[in-house]
Amino acid sequence: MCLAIPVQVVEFLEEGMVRVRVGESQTFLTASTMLLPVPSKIGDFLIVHAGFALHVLTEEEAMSSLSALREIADALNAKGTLDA
Amino acid sequence: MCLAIPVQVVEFLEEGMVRVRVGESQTFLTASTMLLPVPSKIGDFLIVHAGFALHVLTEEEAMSSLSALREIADALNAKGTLDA
Amino acid sequence: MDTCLLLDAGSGGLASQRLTAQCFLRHFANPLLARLDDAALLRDVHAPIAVSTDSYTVTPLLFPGGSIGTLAVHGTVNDVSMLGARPQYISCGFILEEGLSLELLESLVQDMAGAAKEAGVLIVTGDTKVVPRGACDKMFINTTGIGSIFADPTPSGHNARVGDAVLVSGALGDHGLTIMGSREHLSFLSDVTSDSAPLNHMIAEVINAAGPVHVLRDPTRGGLAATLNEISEQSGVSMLLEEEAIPVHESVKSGCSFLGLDPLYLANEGKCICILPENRAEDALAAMRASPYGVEAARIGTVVGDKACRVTLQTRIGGRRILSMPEGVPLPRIC
Amino acid sequence: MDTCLLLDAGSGGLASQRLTAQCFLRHFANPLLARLDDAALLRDVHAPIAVSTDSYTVTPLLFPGGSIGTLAVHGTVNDVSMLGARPQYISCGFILEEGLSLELLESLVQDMAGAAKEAGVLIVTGDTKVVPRGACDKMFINTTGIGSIFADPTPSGHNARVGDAVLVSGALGDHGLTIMGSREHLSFLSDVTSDSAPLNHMIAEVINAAGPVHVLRDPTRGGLAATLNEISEQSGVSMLLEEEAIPVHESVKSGCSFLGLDPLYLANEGKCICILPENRAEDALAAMRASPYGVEAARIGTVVGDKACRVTLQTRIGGRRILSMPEGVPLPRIC
Amino acid sequence: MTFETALHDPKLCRVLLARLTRALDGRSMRFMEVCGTHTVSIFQSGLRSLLPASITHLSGPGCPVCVTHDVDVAAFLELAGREKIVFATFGDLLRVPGPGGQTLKHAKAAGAHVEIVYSPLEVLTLAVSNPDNVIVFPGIGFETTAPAVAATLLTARQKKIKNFCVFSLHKLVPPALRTLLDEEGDNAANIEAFLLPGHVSTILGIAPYAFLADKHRIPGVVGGFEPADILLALCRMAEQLRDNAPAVVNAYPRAVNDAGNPKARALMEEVFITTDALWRGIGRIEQSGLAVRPDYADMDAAVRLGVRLVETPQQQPGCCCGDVLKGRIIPTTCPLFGEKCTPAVPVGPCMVSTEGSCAAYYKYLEH
Amino acid sequence: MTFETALHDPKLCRVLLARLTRALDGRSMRFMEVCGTHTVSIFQSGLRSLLPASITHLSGPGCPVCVTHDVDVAAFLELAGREKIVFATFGDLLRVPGPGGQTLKHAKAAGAHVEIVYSPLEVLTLAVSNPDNVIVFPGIGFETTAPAVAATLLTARQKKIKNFCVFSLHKLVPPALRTLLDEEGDNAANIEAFLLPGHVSTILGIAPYAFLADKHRIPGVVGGFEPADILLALCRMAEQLRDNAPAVVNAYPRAVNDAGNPKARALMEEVFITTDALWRGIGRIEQSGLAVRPDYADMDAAVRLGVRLVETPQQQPGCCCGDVLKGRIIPTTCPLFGEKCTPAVPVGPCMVSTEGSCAAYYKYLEH
Ligand code: SF4
Ligand code: SF4
Ligand SMILES: [Mg+2]
Ligand SMILES: [Mg+2]
Ligand SMILES: [Mg+2]
Ligand SMILES: [Mg+2]
Ligand SMILES: [Mg+2]
Ligand SMILES: [Mg+2]
Ligand SMILES: [Mg+2]
Ligand SMILES: [Mg+2]
Ligand SMILES: [Mg+2]
Ligand SMILES: [Mg+2]
Repeated sequence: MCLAIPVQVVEFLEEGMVRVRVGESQTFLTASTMLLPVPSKIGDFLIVHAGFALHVLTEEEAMSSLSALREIADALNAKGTLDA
Repeated sequence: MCLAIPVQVVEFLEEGMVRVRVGESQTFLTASTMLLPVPSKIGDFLIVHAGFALHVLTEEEAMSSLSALREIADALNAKGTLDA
Repeated sequence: MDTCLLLDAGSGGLASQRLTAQCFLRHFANPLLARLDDAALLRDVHAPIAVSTDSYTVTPLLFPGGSIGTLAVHGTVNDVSMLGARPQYISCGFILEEGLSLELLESLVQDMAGAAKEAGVLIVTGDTKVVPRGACDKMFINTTGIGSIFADPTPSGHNARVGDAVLVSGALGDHGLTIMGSREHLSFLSDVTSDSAPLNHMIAEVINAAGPVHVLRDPTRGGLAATLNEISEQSGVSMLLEEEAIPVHESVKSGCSFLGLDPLYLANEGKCICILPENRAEDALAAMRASPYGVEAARIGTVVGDKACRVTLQTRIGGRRILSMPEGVPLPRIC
Repeated sequence: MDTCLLLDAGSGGLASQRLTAQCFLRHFANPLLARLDDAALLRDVHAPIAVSTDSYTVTPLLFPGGSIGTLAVHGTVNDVSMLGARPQYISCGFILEEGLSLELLESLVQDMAGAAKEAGVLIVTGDTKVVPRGACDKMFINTTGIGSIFADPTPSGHNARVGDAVLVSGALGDHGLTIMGSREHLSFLSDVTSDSAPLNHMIAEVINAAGPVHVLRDPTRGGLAATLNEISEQSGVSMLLEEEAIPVHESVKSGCSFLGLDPLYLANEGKCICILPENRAEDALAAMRASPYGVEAARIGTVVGDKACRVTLQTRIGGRRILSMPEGVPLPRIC
Repeated sequence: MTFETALHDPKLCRVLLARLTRALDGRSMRFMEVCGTHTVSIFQSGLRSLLPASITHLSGPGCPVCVTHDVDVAAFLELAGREKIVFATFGDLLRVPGPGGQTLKHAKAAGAHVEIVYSPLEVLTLAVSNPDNVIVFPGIGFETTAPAVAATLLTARQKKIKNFCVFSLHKLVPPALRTLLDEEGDNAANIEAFLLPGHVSTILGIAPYAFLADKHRIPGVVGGFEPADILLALCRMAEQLRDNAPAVVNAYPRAVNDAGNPKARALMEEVFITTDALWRGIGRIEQSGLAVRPDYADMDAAVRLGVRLVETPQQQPGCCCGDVLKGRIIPTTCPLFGEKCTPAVPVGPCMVSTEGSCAAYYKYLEH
Repeated sequence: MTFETALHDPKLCRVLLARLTRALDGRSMRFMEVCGTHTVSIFQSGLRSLLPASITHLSGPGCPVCVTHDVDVAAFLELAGREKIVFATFGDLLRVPGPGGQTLKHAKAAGAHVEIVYSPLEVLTLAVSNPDNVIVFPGIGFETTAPAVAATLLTARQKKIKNFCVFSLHKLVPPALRTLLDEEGDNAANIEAFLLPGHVSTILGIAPYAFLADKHRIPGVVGGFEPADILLALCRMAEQLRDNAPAVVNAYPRAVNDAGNPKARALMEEVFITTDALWRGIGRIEQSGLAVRPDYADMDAAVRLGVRLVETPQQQPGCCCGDVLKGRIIPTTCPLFGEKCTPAVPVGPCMVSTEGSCAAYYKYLEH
């Protein structure tokens, strides 16, 4: 099973490990960045599977993808219809 | 601590072991005869320590030592005094 | 004084007496226990009574929010309470491993004493066995609780009725996730703490406020899912739950997403399910919320008449699915 | 069906339900247990009541004369009886090791059911934990017993009085020596069998025949020596025993001589000490001897006024020595 | 607001459902997902109950546990039962029955030393703390997991950890898709669209699926795992079908680059080599598995511990797992479903894994 | 009638007591036994309470556990705590405190693998069933036990059992008797007669004690272990003293030949060689112990496992074990007896062994 929620880098640990935060919770995991094609920085969001980060997206990318979702949902409210 | 009650040989087992009976009970031990200076036979009484027979006395020897004891005790009854 | 437990402490001889005096009698101090007869003599237990037993084998012995000691008192106090009884007395059987740290033992006994004090129960009789190293994993505790039943009619898993409201006294999964997270090798840090708590006072207030309830049950092993399925079976009813209404802490959600677990299948040790006529649900909720252990109490569903004895979940996105009975222990899924 | 126990059987899920239904409910069959609520509801238990708990960790699980199953019922039935109570109900907590043979488990549960039936007690509530392989040695059982007290005044270890007769209901050391002899590597064969037995009916007859007694206690761990020393301490009296009068089977004597043990320090599981006014001793002995479990009952001594709280033995050759409290577990001496 | 909240937002889902309905425009759609996480999400979130009746949802060979072949299960049960072996595995594998219904749970109960891990990296910790044992990790999983296992092998070599090895049973998604479509004639299961796996695609990118559209004219949409993600992917499929413009597209850009993760692929290729593999219910698929390269034979359990693969008895009569995995039937059509085959006594692997489609039907749907 | 019944017969004992009283004829007698089984029997049977007041009963260095030196206890505690060692011992040894009060019970609780055996032969069974461990048997005991251990070593060699060895701490009775009498001047404890050990004599016969009468003019009587046996031996002592005819005699012919057991001695000599030994409370006694001969070094734990003997701290202040063991004081004279020194928290070894004289005083007598 895949951890679908992107997790956020909060700290660099030794040997290429990072500490990440899950969602808005106080749950923290460690993950290896050994498989990441580009370096990550604090605040980046990672896709983690079985202890390894597989993908990185910057905080801005993450936020913009979130607001895209938000906009679709809000369209409903704004237009009052089910069109999207 | 030493098993002070002589035990009686009831059965020969393999590798120089014998089965012995403790007193008049239905308790049976196994003991090695490896240290015995003379062979033992069924009915013999053995002194056993830590699984090894150290001494053997024939049934007759055992019985006569028992009756010697008995005689001393009976002297009390016979004579009605404490002399022995 | 020795620092670790020897087999002699379970011999029935002087070494046993010393452990009893220096540890158990000292911390559980009460005159009924101090008699040290073969059995405790109890004068103020009145029929009908509720009796419940549980053994506690939790690993690790200490975890955020509690210990095997608090659990051993809370679990049994709660089970007795679920029959609408006032838990009064507890027996306590220790199975201890040779070599156990006596300091650890004493601290766990203190935990038990503290939990018993808060719950208002006395530990009146006990037993201690010491088994050879390797014959048990540090320590197990069995407690059996007794109390006079005050609720009339007595709540039972057999009594859920169509139309009843289904309440839960707080957020689910905290204990189960805490224990998983406390296992050594997990590279997983969380602020989740066990919800281990005595519910007897809260239950008394609920019955006081809302009158006799149909069902009380603590969703321990197997979690909410197992407990509600059990009740559905026993009562011959079905239930419809509102996923959105079921309280689950953010950290439990995130921990579960990482481990591939479902919070509704995780054990709780300080929560109860209360099923009662709809018109008394608000009174019961208010009574729960007035207790420190029921602040997050919520109505999570309704008993419905479907004879299939099914628990159905209305999901957050508005769909429906079955909340089924688990088969065995929850296993994380990864691959 | 699986042949060995999986961890799932302790999950609270379907696997747990199957074990409960197919094994426990089937053999313990009674309507109180079948409710499967958090606690058992008991209507006919009346104050004052006696409650006693014990955990059973005996190795091996099966031994000549009994099993952990018979012991778990007899031990608790007896402890409750020692307060002059009628044991009525028993709770039962199993701690089982992953991998345990289900056939063995079922046979031990049948032993419990048989023992409960003979004693006339119902097993009304229970709990099952399954721990990972290696976390316990096959199985442990905790039972807690409850019964209404009928003796008034209630017997207690604190009630021995100067001049009282000290009785024992039969020969000593059988259980302890049986267990030692059942350990694998002992090259030792014997006809000793455990004395595991329910004493409740016999105790009721004794009280019926002799009136309320001062002390009843079962000399389990620590044997006669520990039990009488405990009573002497609790009652502030001393005792003088007649070694010749203390019943010990020939096989126990001979096994003890081989192992360097003293039968008076070995555990019993079907014997009781009874201390009562001298003038009622014969009635009590007659009542004991009328029971299949008291045929070898004997008067073994007298309570005396020495404030030192000492148990003194008049030996077979007419000498005297102290029968002291043991320190720890009996260890064989050889060298 | 978190991703989790946003992607479960009922309003958002309603918007997407409306878009889906519109795109379908009265037509039906038969889609298959090939990722167990998709399977679970669709059932657990209740999304399945909300899908238009004209949508047929099929779960393909997307649960790596379900597709592990009897022969391989028998082999690792034998390994786990050996002395001085610690078998360290993801929890998923414990319930998978091999021949005769035996599982790792049974092996464990019978004395095998089995440890559950959450990451292959933990296995290295176990190796260090159990120097007298050899730690065997079963490499079960698709392209998502294989790079992680490869990285672990490389780390073990770098740290000179000698008592660790992998029994590689990794499988590859694209060859399975090819087989589904090409076997016994073109697309016997009549699949009209594929919901492509999210995190497998994080590694692979979208190019390896191009044949779906190019050769078979079937839409393939990479989707995320939350209900809104899945709905969005379904919309894209329906729209392609509506427009008769099948394509392979990425509807999960927050986790998937179209080019995938080249570094992860490189490490995977450093350690593993493709090989034929046995898929439960499907059989042998050429070049659909990963074996440890000879350079790393010291960490290859198959070589180091001499694993023997032994022919296993025929699948139990009546078991339709193959047809379920290939999308030809839905689980409830199997005559054993819910009667002789339940999660308590599973006959086939689809009933045992939490991600198996029979288990999902049994667990989440009324039956 | 059994020996057991006969030898506990109150009438027989009364007869013998009368004979003893007559032989004493108003004189006092100070005797020492040097066998722990005698010690226990005298207390446990109540015989002690029946002895004429003019008899002073001293327990000498006759409990092999009590005389085991701190240095040796420290050494075997260290051995037992090692990995891959199974320490198989008679139960007696578990309570013996080494430096700091640590015992095998503590070592066991801390993880040492300690097994209790009843016969050294069982140790061989343990060795076979624990092939990955080395089984260490502490050879504690006098001439009664040493032949049994020797026979076990010979059996192990014959059966090619390789993972078994003995840490030999065996001690010899005659050298200890010499030391008691010769140390710090002649017979400082003023011992008037010796009750000689029963089963040690079964092996040795009576010749090795001849010096008692020849050199020191002290009666020595080999006695059995039942109350009547002991009374008979006391009669023989008192009669010798009365007749001023000290001799070494055998009052236990049913178990002891005057010539002893030559076969047992031969096996003992095949395996062991006499050496100096440390006796607790007494110190070094020349040629009073048995070491494994170099021919059997593979089964000598001291050689094979590299046992290091380390100086231990001074005995606890106030402890009078030495004086007790030498018969100079009785236990209750020790200032620690019953206060700071009890079986629960023993200061000296005489309080800890079931055969220790302080323990016997504490356990069986009013205090
Ligand atoms: S129901 Fe069972 S047998 Fe049938 S396809 Fe599913 S797993 Fe296979
Ligand atoms: S009482 Fe204790 S300290 Fe004193 S001599 Fe005896 S054992 Fe040694
Ligand atoms: Mg009792
Ligand atoms: Mg309970
Ligand atoms: Mg409970
Ligand atoms: Mg008890
Ligand atoms: Mg409960
Ligand atoms: Mg009890
Ligand atoms: Mg008891
Ligand atoms: Mg329970
Ligand atoms: Mg193994
Ligand atoms: Mg060791």
